[in-house]
Amino acid sequence: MDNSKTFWLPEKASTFVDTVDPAFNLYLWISIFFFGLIIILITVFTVKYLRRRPDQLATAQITHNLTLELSWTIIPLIIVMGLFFLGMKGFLHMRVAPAGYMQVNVKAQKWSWGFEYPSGAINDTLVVPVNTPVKLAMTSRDVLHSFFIPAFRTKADVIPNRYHALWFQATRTGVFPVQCTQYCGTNHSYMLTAVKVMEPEAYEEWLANASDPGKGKTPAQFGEVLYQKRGCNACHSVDGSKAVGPSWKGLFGRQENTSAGSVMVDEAYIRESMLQPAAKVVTGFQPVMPTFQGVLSDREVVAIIEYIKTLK
Amino acid sequence: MSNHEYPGHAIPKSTIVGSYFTLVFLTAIMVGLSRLNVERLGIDWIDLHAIKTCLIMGIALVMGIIVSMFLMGLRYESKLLNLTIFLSNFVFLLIFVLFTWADTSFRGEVDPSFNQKINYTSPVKEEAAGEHGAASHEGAPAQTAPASAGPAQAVQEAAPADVKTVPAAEAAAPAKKDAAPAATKPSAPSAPAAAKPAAPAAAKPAAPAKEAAPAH
Amino acid sequence: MIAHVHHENINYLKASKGLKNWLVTVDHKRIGMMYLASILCFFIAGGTFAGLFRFELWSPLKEFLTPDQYNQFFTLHGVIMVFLVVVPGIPAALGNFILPIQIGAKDLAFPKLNLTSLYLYWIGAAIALYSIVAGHADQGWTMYAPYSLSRNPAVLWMMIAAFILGFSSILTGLNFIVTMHNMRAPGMTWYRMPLFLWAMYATGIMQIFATPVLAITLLLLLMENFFGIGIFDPALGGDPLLMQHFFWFYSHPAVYIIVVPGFGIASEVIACFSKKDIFGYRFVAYSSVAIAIIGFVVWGHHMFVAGQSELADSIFSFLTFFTAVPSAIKVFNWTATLYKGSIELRTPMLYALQFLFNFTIGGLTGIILAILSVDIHLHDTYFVVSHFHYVAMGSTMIAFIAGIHYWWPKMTGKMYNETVGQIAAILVFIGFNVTFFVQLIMGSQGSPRRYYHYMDQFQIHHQISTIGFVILASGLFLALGNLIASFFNKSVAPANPWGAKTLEWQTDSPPPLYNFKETPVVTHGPYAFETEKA
Amino acid sequence: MATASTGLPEHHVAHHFDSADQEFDSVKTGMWLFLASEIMMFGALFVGALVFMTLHPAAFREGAHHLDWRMGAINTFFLLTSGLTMGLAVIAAQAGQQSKVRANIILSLVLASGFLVVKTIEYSLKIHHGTLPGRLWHGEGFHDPFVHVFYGFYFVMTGLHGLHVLIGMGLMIFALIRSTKVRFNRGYFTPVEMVALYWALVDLVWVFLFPLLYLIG
Repeated sequence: MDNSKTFWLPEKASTFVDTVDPAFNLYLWISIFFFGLIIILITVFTVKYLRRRPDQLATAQITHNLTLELSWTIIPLIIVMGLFFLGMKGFLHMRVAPAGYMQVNVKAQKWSWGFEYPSGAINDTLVVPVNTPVKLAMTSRDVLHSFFIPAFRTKADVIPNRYHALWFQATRTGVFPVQCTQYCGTNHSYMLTAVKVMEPEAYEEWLANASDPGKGKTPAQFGEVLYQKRGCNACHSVDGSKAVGPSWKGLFGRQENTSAGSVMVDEAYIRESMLQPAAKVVTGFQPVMPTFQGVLSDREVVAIIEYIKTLK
Repeated sequence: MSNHEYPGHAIPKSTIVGSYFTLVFLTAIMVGLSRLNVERLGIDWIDLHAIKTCLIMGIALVMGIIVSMFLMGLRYESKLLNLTIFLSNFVFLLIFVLFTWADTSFRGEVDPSFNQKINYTSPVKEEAAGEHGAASHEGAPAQTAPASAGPAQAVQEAAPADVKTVPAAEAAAPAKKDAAPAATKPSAPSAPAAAKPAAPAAAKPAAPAKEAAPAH
Repeated sequence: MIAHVHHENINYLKASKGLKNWLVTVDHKRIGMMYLASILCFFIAGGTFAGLFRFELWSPLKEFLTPDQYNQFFTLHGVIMVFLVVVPGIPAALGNFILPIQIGAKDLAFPKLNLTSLYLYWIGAAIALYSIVAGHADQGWTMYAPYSLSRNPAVLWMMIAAFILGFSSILTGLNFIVTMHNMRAPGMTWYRMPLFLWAMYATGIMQIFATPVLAITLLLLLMENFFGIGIFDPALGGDPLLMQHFFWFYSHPAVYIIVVPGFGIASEVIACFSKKDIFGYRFVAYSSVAIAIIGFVVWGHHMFVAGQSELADSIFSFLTFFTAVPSAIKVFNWTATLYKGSIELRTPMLYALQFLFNFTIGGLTGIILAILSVDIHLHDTYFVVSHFHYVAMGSTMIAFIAGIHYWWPKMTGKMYNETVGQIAAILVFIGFNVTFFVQLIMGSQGSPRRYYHYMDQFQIHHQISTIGFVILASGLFLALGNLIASFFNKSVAPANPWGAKTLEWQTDSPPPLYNFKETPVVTHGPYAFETEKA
Repeated sequence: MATASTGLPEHHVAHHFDSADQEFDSVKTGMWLFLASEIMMFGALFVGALVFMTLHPAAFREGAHHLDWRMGAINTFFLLTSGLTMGLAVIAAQAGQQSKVRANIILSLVLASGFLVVKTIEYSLKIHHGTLPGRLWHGEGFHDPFVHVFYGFYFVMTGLHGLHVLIGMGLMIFALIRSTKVRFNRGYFTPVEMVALYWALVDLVWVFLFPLLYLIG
């Protein structure tokens, strides 16, 4: 069946499509009918009863008609009640995950997404097998965000200090954009990622080598992978350009003046800036960096420091 | 009722003084009732504390009616307008509290892990750390910790019940899932189960499963 | 008190001269005119903020605004438009002026309280403007916790401004309800009151019972910011959803405070220009009050995806559908009023028909948002932005402009140029629909709201929308210029230029200080005051 | 009518009202609408407290346990008695006894200031114990992590109520000033009646606030 974009709705890629799209299209036709009815009536009446002579009076002072009034009270009521049950049935189906789902932890923070798999793999895009229900346990590290996949017709707010669940089942492979829809600050519109739906075998193979990202790589290469996967790229550039945070190019060994006096950038300073970012903030930057305490393992901290050293 | 050439109505002095003494008497009963230590009575087949609360609020309601009807003269109004204004207040407030309760006390019916609060800091200093489940401090979120004098006692929460750092092999096969979501639970507003005491998970001495983050 | 000699018949504009007399007046007509001038100024200010980021969105890349500036501008657009233009809008400007005349009273029940509400409005507006200077308020007009808990001074000043503007709104509602209960002309029963007054009554109910909850929400947010009391802040164990409950318990009745006065004006204008009594007077009157009551029980439909319990989602969705019925009754009754009438397409009527067109789309796009499964896809996208612009701008502001044109000769005694007015009306109609209909499509395609950088596929929609904004802005400025120009033409407008049948057209325009030479006695329905068209 | 001993001017009805009765009715309905918005404001706070009570019953109970019910009871007595004296002031105004009106209002002022004195004692005790909301908290011997939120609600609700007691006292002083400027009699006693209505609202809010915060714990 054709999964491409229609005039009103984006591409179809999940089981929710057959819940949302029929309801949307049914309502679309109801509203076209009522809108057409009213606009035709208005134009016909206006044209037919236009005042041609300045003192032309209304041809009839009909001011009420009970059957007409009751009809356009009862009929809309019945229609909307039908719409309610249609909506509620679909809604409960969209909220209750079937048994046997695969769980992924989502961490949202100001302006980047992080995905953690039970096997320990971490990634900045969501990779899922096709035709298997996936449940996301989402939490935020600072403010409200919202995880929205237009192609899957599903969305759920991500609330700090709680786990909010969202489930879906992709019906075809491909890469589908994910957007944050709850306003969360400066780069709210850049807080984008993607859902990559793969065949089950390709997924297993990806999961295997993703579970231990550092395997077979030098610490510096592992640090480079972490720069991408941990969302450091959202705020720190590696080409010297000033972003939300200072650039990492030529950072190591430089003398930086910070909120706590001037400091020589060495391993201890970088480690401290990762675990207590607000301690010594480089002047000219906002203390918005969240802590990575309890998020980065020691091996990862060392890897990132090695990677920064290589950036001359 | 009010004779028409004089505005308003003269509330008789006896009513005012009488309602005053009734109010003082009711206050005395209310305070006395609240001092009654019901645990001592040892009756456990009925929740005496809930009854005591209902009685106290009932007396408060009666006092409210006395103040509004007699002291504020709603009883003597010729037109019902002021009374309807007064009562519609409570209709809107009732709607407000009932629907907010419909949300807060029925959260997590479909997905129980939604009710677990994690990583929040509370300025209330804790003497015995152990008393509250493993309030391990090393996972304390240090993001703009409030500059409260008392050391922020971080309540490190268990990850949602169904995410345990189990060996990778088992990850796909969802072995034991105590938070197995019920089949489409009919959420028709049938009589809600006893209002689940939504005590925070902190009180539940859950076995401290590590955050799903990779091993430290 | 300066002894100014006035007897009943000097019109209110000439009753006393000088800025001081205008600033301390207790005459409802002058207060209404001052409100109208302030509201139109803020409408222009809010519109320019909208224009700035509309041009910025011409391409997904940076045109001339940084992301922070874009966030500040959409916040200011929201706050100014909601709290300073459309919520006080029709009741404060036209309601203050027309209500006492339509019920045959000399003034509102509490003239000094009316002046206090005007000053509270000005103080609140001054603080809101100060918050622009005080820093960058970028939390959106919805001020959701925990983003609004960043102790950003501009945000705190904006909360204090909204707090004060809330009281101005309460006092206006209070004044209207007391006036309508106690000061109607002898013989004017409730069903002999024009429908504009029924709309004012319904708005008054909502203003009195909903606005205090906004005051508490803002108070708790301020306490949360200053002392971190931990009610809303999730980092301290609070519940951001509780803040959304508190906020929307006010803000949904607030959107009905915005749109119900527009219904009142539409009923008046459509009935007058089709030379017919309104069809189904009682149904239209009761539906205004019904909307006011239902407006209090549906606020949860703003939080379907926010993590509300499924039971609450279902209850709110079920009750939200009931708001569709009174709106449908109104639209069908207005259409039926045109039947067998003698329709004259003057400027107010053009705006009223345009209101009918826009409100039909606004209402229909609102009902789809109540369908639970579809709302999960549509929530917080441009579809919602387009829906509430069709209702707040397309219905309320267009009805406000219709009301201004309709009562302009009565208020100022001057007549505006008819053809220029009609051209402006058509421009506004085209501009509005081009701007916002394309946003419906963009929204259902999944483009989130408040986005500075959007996906490339939506560039064409944003460009069409910006072109539409240009047409809309030009139409609005043309209409404003036309009205201001009318001050300079010499001819005095007749007492009843449109042959309208309601009471306010029986006194001469601009009306004398105490509205009528002697208090009129009402012996028949609201639309039966026969005076031949001058 | 009482003899015009006080020699004060009579009140004349405002120009836009037709009769004294219409004026009094309008002012009373206006006052009731204003009281409705006040009740909605306090009601919203009560809803917040009730929702918090159901979310964290243990914290609510622990917090309430540390409140001193004796101070609350004394405050209730103060408010009820000042409500009585305001009622007597209205009756005196209707009887045209200008001096009795002043006496009763002054008595109410004294009782109201008594309420505020007890309230400041209570607040200073809280400050001493350190049980202040949010960031200012440095209380000892508390277990529940949400007990500081209870004190957040406590301070906001009693603080707002205290502010309304102050406003009420300001209105009483306004009524005192009016009693020296215009003669009250059965035909005109509106200022005293409205101030008494406002004060009765302050009583009404305290009657619900006192058990909710102090006694249910």
